[in-house]
Amino acid sequence: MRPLYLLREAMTNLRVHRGNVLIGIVTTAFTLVCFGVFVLLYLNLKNLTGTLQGDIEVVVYLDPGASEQVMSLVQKRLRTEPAAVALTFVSKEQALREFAEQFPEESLLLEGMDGNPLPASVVISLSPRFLDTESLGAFAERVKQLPGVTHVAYSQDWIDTLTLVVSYFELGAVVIGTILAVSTVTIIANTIRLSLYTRKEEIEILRLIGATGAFIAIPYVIEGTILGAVGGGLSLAVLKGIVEFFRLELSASGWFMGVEHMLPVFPKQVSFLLVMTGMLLGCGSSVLSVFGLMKVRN
Amino acid sequence: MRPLYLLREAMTNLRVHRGNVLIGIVTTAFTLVCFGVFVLLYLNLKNLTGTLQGDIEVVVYLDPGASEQVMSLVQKRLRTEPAAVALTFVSKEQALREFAEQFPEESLLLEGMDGNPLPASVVISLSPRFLDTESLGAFAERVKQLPGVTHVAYSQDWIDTLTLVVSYFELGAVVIGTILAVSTVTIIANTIRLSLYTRKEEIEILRLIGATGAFIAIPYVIEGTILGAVGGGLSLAVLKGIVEFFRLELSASGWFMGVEHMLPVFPKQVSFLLVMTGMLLGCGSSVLSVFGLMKVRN
Amino acid sequence: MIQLFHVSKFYDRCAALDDVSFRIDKGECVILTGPSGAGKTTLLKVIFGAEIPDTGQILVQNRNVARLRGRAIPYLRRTMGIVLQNFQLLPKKTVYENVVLPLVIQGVKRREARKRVVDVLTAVGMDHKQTIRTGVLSAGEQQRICIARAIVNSPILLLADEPTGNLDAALTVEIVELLKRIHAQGTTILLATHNQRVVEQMSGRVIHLQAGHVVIDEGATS
Amino acid sequence: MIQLFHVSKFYDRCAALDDVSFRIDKGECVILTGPSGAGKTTLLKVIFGAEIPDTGQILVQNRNVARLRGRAIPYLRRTMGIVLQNFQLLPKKTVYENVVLPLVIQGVKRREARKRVVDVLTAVGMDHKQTIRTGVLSAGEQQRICIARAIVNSPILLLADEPTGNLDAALTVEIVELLKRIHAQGTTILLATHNQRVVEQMSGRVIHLQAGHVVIDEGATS
Ligand SMILES: Nc1ncnc2c1ncn2[C@@H]1O[C@H](COP(=O)(O)OP(=O)(O)OP(=O)(O)O)[C@@H](O)[C@H]1O
Ligand SMILES: Nc1ncnc2c1ncn2[C@@H]1O[C@H](COP(=O)(O)OP(=O)(O)OP(=O)(O)O)[C@@H](O)[C@H]1O
Ligand SMILES: [Mg+2]
Ligand SMILES: [Mg+2]
Repeated sequence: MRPLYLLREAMTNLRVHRGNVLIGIVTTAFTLVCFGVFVLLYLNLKNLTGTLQGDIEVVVYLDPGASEQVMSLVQKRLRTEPAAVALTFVSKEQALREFAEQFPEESLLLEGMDGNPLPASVVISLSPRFLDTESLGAFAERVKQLPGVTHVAYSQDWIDTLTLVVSYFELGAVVIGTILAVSTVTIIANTIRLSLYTRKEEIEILRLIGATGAFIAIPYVIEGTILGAVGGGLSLAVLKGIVEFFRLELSASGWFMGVEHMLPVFPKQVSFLLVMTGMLLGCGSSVLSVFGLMKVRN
Repeated sequence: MRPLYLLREAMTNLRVHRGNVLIGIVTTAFTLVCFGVFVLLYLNLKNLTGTLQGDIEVVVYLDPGASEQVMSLVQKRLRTEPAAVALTFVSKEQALREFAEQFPEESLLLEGMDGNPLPASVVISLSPRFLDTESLGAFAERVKQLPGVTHVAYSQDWIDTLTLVVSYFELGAVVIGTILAVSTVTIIANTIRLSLYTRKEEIEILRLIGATGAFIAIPYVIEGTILGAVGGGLSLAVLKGIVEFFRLELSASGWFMGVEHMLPVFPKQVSFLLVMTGMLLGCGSSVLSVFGLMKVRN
Repeated sequence: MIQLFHVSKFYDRCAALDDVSFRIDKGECVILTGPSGAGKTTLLKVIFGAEIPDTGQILVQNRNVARLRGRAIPYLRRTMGIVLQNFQLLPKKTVYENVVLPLVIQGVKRREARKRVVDVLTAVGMDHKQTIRTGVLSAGEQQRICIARAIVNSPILLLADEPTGNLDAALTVEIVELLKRIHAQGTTILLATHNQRVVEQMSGRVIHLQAGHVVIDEGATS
Repeated sequence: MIQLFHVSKFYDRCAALDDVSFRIDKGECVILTGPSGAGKTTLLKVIFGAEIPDTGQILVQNRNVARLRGRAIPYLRRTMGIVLQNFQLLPKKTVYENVVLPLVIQGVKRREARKRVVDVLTAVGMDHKQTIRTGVLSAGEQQRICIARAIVNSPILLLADEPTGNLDAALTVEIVELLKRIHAQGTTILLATHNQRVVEQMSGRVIHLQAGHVVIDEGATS
């Protein structure tokens, strides 16, 4: 009879104190939305910088007089480098075409020339793990030693900038994320605590007639857990809505056609995280509050 | 005697219910911190895109055979364009130097050539107001008609991207900002409401002995306003701390040397906004709550 | 002073007041009796505007309480002293702060207020506990503080609901004597009580309620 | 059953209990009297563990209450029935839900619980209001619900603080008869009251407190 009684008691409390409960749910939901917005911004920006980092390339220029054999040897050696995740060979002819496309202005120049002065090259996509200036320099030095390589080009500036931006961004994420997490916990805990304060007398009366701590606490804890879970679910719905809105907006703009991975994402783990955070915070805060209120001996 | 009494009463309440008051202040502060982090991110990113937008240039190439007179006429006409905020004349010689610097690889080409095949040009910095594709197209068309101009170059792609990113960003700011603002108002109002619920009986007793609505409400409203102001001040301190932290971090990195305006900023208006928001929310919520509690006739 | 015309108050199961009509003139002293649940408290609440009757009209000092706008009620209550069965004190405030409150609300000067508070606290025998929070007082002490608060602003009308329920015989006699003195000074008194001794000692008009009906009205003036 | 050894409880100004020693045997019926603020409520609170005495020891059913760990107190209280002066009812729950609570806490089967609740509600004359929220009941009705809740689990010890303060004479007689029946069934009773009629009618041993001292202990067993 008792477990059932405690559950029914929790349900009754949720109904009787629906004003407080609603306030608790709304606060929990909104707080988690704030936190969720941040987490999603972080994940999506991280996603984006990942894409940008994939764009960084090292170009290895080959001796214009190098034989086919030498060129394939260079490529073979480059493939063994752990920093190189993808290689693309650009022949002299390709280089000329690309130059004409990229710099229509300056391509007039080429018209007056005999033959193709541009060298063949190998374009290397880099693993993000090797993106810092030092390892990149070492890598370039190594590659330069290979026979048939005239020199190695990469945009030092761009890499420095990106490294800095990424580390700036990570630092910001940690600082702001910590503050938001602490805020979330505090706000939800406080709301639940306040909503229990209004029932201090209830607890005193139950103590008077010999109810144990567990008997008093369990309905409140069930109540807090449900409240937190519903709040978490609500925040999930709101955040899903925001992300869907942006996906639609951006799909309609047509800009990201074919680059689907640049659309905002909503990882499954985030859904789980939100509801679990809500539940745990609801449960934890009510445990703390109710035992806090019971500590006074009476 | 009465105004003084009401003020003293508010002070006493703040002291007696310091638990609730502390919860209210912390919640207000943390909520405003969340909102403030967003506002600052927005302002700083906006600042940054502003800087980027300043980097967009239109290059007007001049007829290699144009006389000095024609060239200065073109510049004069360009100066009357509202879209052009700054003009830089690049002579044929400068153009060659810059090409050699920018493309050391391809500059070999130039060595084999007789004379300087590069044209003189005028580089125009654009007002951000004219950055969208249409007005830019119209501007380019107009400039093309000028005597002595061979053609006009600008990076269509880059401008499209930036326009899209900025509008995406503004949209995001509006959506997320609205949600956060609603959250802030809701959370703070709810916290104050909950903390007044615990004093429902107090209000009933005052009603019983003939206290008017104003007499009952004023101390609560003073209390709420102080609570909100202190919460706002606290959030201000936290946010200032975060911004200072990043400024120091970034200054130390040395990367922004000389580009001080790219360091994170903390506009004065934000300080004012935070404290005022806290106060107004504190005041408004207590007014609503206390009159809500008094509505019941007894 | 007070006139009730066919006042009724119904709850889902029962009528707390059922067609109650009577009239209390200025300066009268009326004792309200009746068994538990007869409607005594409800009758008092209807008079000071905490409950609105379902039917009927109530005039208190020529104002129609049932129709009074919410904003006018505080001013009506300032002319009354009210003692309820569940002591309505601010538990975290001291005895002095509780009793002085009606005077603060009416803007009485501090010195004058202090004098009056000390007087009434002495009258109920609680002047030695002025600075104690009322929340920790004994039941009888709280009851006396309520009486003190009700009479501190010399009300025109005193409504008291079982004001001696937690007092011993000696104190009850003292309180009744106090009420008689106040009555002698012109205050109209309506006192609900179970205590037969109080009824005898007050020696006023007795209205006996039973299940919401007035069954006895000794010495009715009309 | 209950033994107090030199129990004192001091507050900043006064002693609520001052060197109180007595012993109540199983099956006794003891009436606690004394003027307002004498320490009656404090004495009861010390016995059921809501207040801890500053000095002295209390044995209740051979357990040292003052030293009892917090977790043991609920189990001690389940053997007692407690009626306080400020009715401690859950105002949003119905009469039935309030009275059945001690049985729910002890895990009594639902059918058995229902029977017992109906019995005690009938005994206090409140069985017709089972489904009404206690918050809206009259003072006397609430007081009777408290008595019903205190006796519903047939306690070994009944502590009652002024249980008839809001009841009329006829109901007081009924409640006293009820308490006498319960006492006859073997329950030890400690009853604090101001009502001289109750003292006479209960006809048990009388302990008279004054300013925290035991001044009379008629029929003390030691
Ligand atoms: N909201 C309500 N719903 C249902 N019944 C109610 C409500 N309010 C009051 N009652 C009933 O109205 C009746 C009259 O209550 P009232 O408090 O006036 O009695 P009383 O004469 O003061 O009794 P007592 O002497 O016990 O104080 C009681 O039976 C009570 O249960
Ligand atoms: N926390 C406290 N601080 C100061 N004094 C207190 C405190 N608690 C109780 N007292 C005082 O202790 C005394 C005894 O109180 P108690 O409630 O035991 O009296 P009582 O005999 O039950 O009186 P009554 O018949 O009026 O109920 C009272 O004078 C009360 O004011
Ligand atoms: Mg009553
Ligand atoms: Mg007492």
